[in-house]
Amino acid sequence: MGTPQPDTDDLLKHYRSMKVIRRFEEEAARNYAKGHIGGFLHLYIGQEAIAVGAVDALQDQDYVFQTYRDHGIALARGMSPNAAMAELFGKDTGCSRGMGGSMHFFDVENNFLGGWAIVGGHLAVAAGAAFKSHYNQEDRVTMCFFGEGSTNIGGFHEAMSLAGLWKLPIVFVCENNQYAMGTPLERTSALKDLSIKAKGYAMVGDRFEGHDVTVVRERLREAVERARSGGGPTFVEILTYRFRGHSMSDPAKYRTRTELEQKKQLDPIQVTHEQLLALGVEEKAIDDIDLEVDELIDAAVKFAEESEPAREETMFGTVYAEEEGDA
Amino acid sequence: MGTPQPDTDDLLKHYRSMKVIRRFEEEAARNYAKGHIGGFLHLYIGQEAIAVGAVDALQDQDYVFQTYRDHGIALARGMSPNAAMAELFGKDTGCSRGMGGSMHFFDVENNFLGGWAIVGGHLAVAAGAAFKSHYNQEDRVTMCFFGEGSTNIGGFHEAMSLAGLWKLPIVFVCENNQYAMGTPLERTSALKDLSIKAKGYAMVGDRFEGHDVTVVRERLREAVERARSGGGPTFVEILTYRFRGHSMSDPAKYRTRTELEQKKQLDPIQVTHEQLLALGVEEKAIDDIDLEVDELIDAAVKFAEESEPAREETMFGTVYAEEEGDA
Amino acid sequence: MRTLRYREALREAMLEEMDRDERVFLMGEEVGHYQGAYKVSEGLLDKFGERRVIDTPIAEAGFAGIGIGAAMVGLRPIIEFMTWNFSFVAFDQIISNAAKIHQMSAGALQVPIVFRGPNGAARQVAAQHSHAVAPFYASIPGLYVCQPSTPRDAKGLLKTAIRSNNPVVFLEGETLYGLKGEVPDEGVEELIPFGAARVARTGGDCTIVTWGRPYHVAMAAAEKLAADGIECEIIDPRTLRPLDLAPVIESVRKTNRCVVVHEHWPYGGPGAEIVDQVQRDAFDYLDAPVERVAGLDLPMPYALNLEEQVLPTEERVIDAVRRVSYAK
Amino acid sequence: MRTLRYREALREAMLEEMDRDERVFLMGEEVGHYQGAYKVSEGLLDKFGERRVIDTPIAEAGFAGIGIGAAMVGLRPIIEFMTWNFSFVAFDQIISNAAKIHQMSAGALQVPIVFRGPNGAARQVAAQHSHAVAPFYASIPGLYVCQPSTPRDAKGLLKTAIRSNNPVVFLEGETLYGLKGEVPDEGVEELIPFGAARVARTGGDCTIVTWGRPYHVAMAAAEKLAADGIECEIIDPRTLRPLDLAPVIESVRKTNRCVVVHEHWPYGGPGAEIVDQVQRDAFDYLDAPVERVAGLDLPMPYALNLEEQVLPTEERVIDAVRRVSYAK
Ligand SMILES: Cc1ncc(C[n+]2csc(CCOP(=O)(O)OP(=O)(O)O)c2C)c(N)n1
Ligand SMILES: Cc1ncc(C[n+]2csc(CCOP(=O)(O)OP(=O)(O)O)c2C)c(N)n1
Ligand SMILES: [Mg+2]
Ligand SMILES: [Mg+2]
Repeated sequence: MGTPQPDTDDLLKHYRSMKVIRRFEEEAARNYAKGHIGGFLHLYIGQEAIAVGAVDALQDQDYVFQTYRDHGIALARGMSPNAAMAELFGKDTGCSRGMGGSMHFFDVENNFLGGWAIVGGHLAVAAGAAFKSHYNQEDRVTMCFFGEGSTNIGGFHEAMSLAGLWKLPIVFVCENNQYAMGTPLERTSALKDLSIKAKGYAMVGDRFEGHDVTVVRERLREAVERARSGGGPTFVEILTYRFRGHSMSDPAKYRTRTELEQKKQLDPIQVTHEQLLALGVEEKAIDDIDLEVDELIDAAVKFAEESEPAREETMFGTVYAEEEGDA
Repeated sequence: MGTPQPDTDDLLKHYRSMKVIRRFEEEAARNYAKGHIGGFLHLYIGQEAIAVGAVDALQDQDYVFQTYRDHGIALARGMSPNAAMAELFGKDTGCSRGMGGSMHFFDVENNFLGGWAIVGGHLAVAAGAAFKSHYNQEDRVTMCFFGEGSTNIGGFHEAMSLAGLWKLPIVFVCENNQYAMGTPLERTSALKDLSIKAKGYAMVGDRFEGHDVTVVRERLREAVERARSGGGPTFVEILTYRFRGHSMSDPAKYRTRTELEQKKQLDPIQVTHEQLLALGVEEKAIDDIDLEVDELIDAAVKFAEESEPAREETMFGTVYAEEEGDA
Repeated sequence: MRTLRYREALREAMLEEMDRDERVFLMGEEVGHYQGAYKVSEGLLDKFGERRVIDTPIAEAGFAGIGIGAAMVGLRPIIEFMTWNFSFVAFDQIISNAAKIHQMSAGALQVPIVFRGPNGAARQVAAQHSHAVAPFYASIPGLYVCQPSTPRDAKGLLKTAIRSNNPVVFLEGETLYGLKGEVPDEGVEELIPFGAARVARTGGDCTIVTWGRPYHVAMAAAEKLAADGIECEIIDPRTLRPLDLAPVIESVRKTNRCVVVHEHWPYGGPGAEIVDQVQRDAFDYLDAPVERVAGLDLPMPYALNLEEQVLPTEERVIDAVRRVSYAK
Repeated sequence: MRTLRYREALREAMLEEMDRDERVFLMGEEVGHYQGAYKVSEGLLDKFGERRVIDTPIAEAGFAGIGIGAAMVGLRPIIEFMTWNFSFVAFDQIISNAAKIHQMSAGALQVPIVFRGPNGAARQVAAQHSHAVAPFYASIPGLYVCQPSTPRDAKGLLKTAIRSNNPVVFLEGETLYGLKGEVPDEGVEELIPFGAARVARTGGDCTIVTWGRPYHVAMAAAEKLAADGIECEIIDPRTLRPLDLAPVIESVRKTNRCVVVHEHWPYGGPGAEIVDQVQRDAFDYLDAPVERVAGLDLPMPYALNLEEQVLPTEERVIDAVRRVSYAK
């Protein structure tokens, strides 16, 4: 199929959304180095077009699940940078009130259902959310993201098997950024084209490059509509690349500088920038967006710094949910 | 490919081997009813051509793994009916000295490595035995059997992924007897032709009917030779049917009498019997085999009855293996 | 009161709760068309249909995870493990997801789910099929763990479990399913609260804490001891998390002796936890160390003569009670 | 003696044993080309090559199972879990296979395998990545469980584990890897036997049983208590299965007091098991109930201020010792 033509307004919206993610994570990295953020911090930088394109292919009532590499999708889905940054700082104003940190963002209002840190562990959970839509005959699709390194684990297989068998309204999105921590795909899979795995579950498979946000949106829309119209699940492999290490502690020695530089030629934000100019958008208009986003993120850092630390009451009060008739 | 022509001597050998399994299990069932055997007892009746054909496709040094439905392959591989029956009776003379029972037959001398009762749990273990042949550059193939109901579980996926990635010398044999306990395949898998699953692991797949022992041997021999010659693993789906319930406690109400009767038309022992006659073998020669087998099995029951019960020393003495320098 | 089998009591609990709340559904291997591997769910498919009584492929981690996800967004799944031995392939789903979601989401999400099935030895099913799993699950904060010993407790606790807003591990017993006992009459609703131990027998000489299959072994042993003039007070915690030991402490203040009888392996688990709390909270009242009668510390062998030796016996209970009573 | 980091001590143990026995190999995620997620295996790939230092895909149940199968037929695998949290997806392989094969096969097969990796909290990695897993594995017969607190014990126990003919669960600590300590000089081979507790500090007032990260917390607390005239005797069991409490009982006969300090959740586990045995075997010598200082009974929160509150602190150890000493 030919590459879909972007619409200027959409593209401006997408550009801003990707920029928010990029700037948010650049500041997060800086504050991690400063020691304001602890634990693991997995950056999404380089993959932004996927989260932003995906969100535009979804409706508000749809559910979204992601791995620990969750800042991008959470922000794209509408989480405020304040709540996101405060969570990284371990503050009470964070999206998980300091309980979850970077790996466990939650935003139930925006139907973003986490932030999961066990590889393969959230796929069946996402299928369960889709099962509920099916059980209640709701017009609601679930989209579940995971990395290519997660396709060898049992949790992937069982979720795919059951979703395929029961024709659940779910889209499995495999973000193939070429590496699982330090290990390239060729050392973890005999299969190179992962979308072929769909055949093993009598499921539809798709596969494409993920640097053009409009392409991502259009291709995922097909899968989303298939799920919405009762056509069952789709397994989508999107080829992408992360510009940073696996997490802050990873110097990424396993790849060459040339490989990285070459991949950066397809930086989704750059690509979009050029598309905007080609569509006749003024450089100035883009600069304005950049400025506004910078301020938004600076404010988020300030908000996080000034917020109260996570509270003991939250920790003790969320081990068990209240029962009917409790206190 | 055309059906391979059976050789009379091979076929007589196969007939006897299948007959030993059949008669062994008929007596086991009788003694279970009498209360001489406890726990679970899963009969292989109807599937005998697979075990017998498989063993003839293997060499003595090759390793074999099976599920809890393990009497057939154990006997075909050379376990004495005495040791097998004594195990069912929980006797010290049993192949597992009364520790394992029906589900956990072991016969290390004949390279039969169990007898495993967790669905999907033994596939990776079998791949580990194959890994050792690979590590030590041994001329040794591993064959691992499991049911079609075991293809949805994570253990299947991870063993297939790793064996495919590392090109381990193993043959995965899926005995598709149509049912997982009371559940027919169409209610457990969106995929009908399970051999397609091989594609998801860049592995060779095969699929055929399992009632003709010669066909089974020839088709499995291809897979075994592929593994032996460094061609990597094969996933083989063999279509078969069990004439009894899942286990002794299963009345098998989920299938019709007509379905069962129709399937019995392809009783592998009957099929072989007819092939022998067609090859000009005398009815008398076949009767002689039957008689000899009856005596063998009767003797096995007698042996089991008269053997000493399992010993406390075995139970206490096999929790931990001795260390160098132990007593 | 009526007399019902343990299996029927469980079935009634599910039937009543499914009738009451459409969000409740049952999912597991052979729970529907086969009527349940142990017939606990017999008839439920006919009554509620395939939408709410769902047969699954063999993929415990998968359907446990699906249950957890469905619970997160508002349903109330009952997930049946054909036996608890098969929960081990779903262990990560239970400990990393079910038990954690409420806290990781700072309370924004709840996981009202029940995982149930037969636990422990089931007569000659050998090493891989005879696990008593309470030590694994009772140690995990975020879960509730029930292990009813009688039909009445089975029904009353399962109803409470299904209505709970938290993940519940519900341990039944293949060797208990056929057991008969009194259960409140139809129409009389009984919800047994979590964390409420039950005094099953009163006596002034020795306190016995026990649950599950060994509960019945201990009750029988107590009768024999009574014949010799030793009166045991038997307390069944009914839920292992939360663990209500207040009645045990109170009892020990009277008997000054305590024996804990359980099927699970001796190392750690609820058995050791109970000893830990009793020696701390009744320290000044104990005239003898707290003793335990547990399953032997080894994988379960197949042979019947050996299995009978591995599981707690009346004899071992009697010996322990005599030891703490300094009686011959 | 030399000074080595805990991480280096483990690496030396693997290097020496791989040099000594070609059947030994290391398998796990990122153990080779990446030099280990926590750099424990740094340099091993260069020395032994891809045949013996094997990077795996993310499939813990799969490569744990492959290790078990390889061990059954004569190899001696070291399986690294990037962290023990990820052993939960391989739990069934460890409990149903590794721990059972020797008995199910009536001794015909052995499973000489080591499962190792960092255990417990690793500073702000939150609920799914902070499990202290000893309660799960120490309760399983058929396994050995080691949890070394110092570089010397780490090396000596790992060498013993690799030479063992049985499956060994080896619990390290991400927060211990950088710890420095004395280790025997090169060429001086030290194999530390399983089931041999170590008296780390002598004192006549209170016995403290502790291991892992909290061992160091307890040692520091003991110094502070000594300043106030309370001398603690600190005993590190080093292996949790087998559990050697003879020196503890002996010590309690002298101190008449005991406190158990551990990271794992309070319910059950080695902590409660130790209390159970001490109250039984030292009953007549205890002047106060045995106390425990454990990780709090909840999922680990991310925020540092809260995580510090969840893990055992010097303050909590000091309070417990004072309580059992009836000292203000
Ligand atoms: C079961 C399990 N094993 C190991 C890990 C450690 N781990 C975290 S992320 C990761 C790599 C995942 O790679 P991929 O799936 O490609 O996702 P990406 O990080 O590239 O987005 C690993 C090994 C884990 N979290 N869970
Ligand atoms: C993990 C696990 N779940 C459930 C079971 C219970 N169970 C034993 S056999 C069986 C059916 C297996 O069917 P299939 O794989 O087709 O093999 P077959 O019995 O037909 O030979 C089930 C559900 C088990 N042993 N292990
Ligand atoms: Mg990746
Ligand atoms: Mg089958």
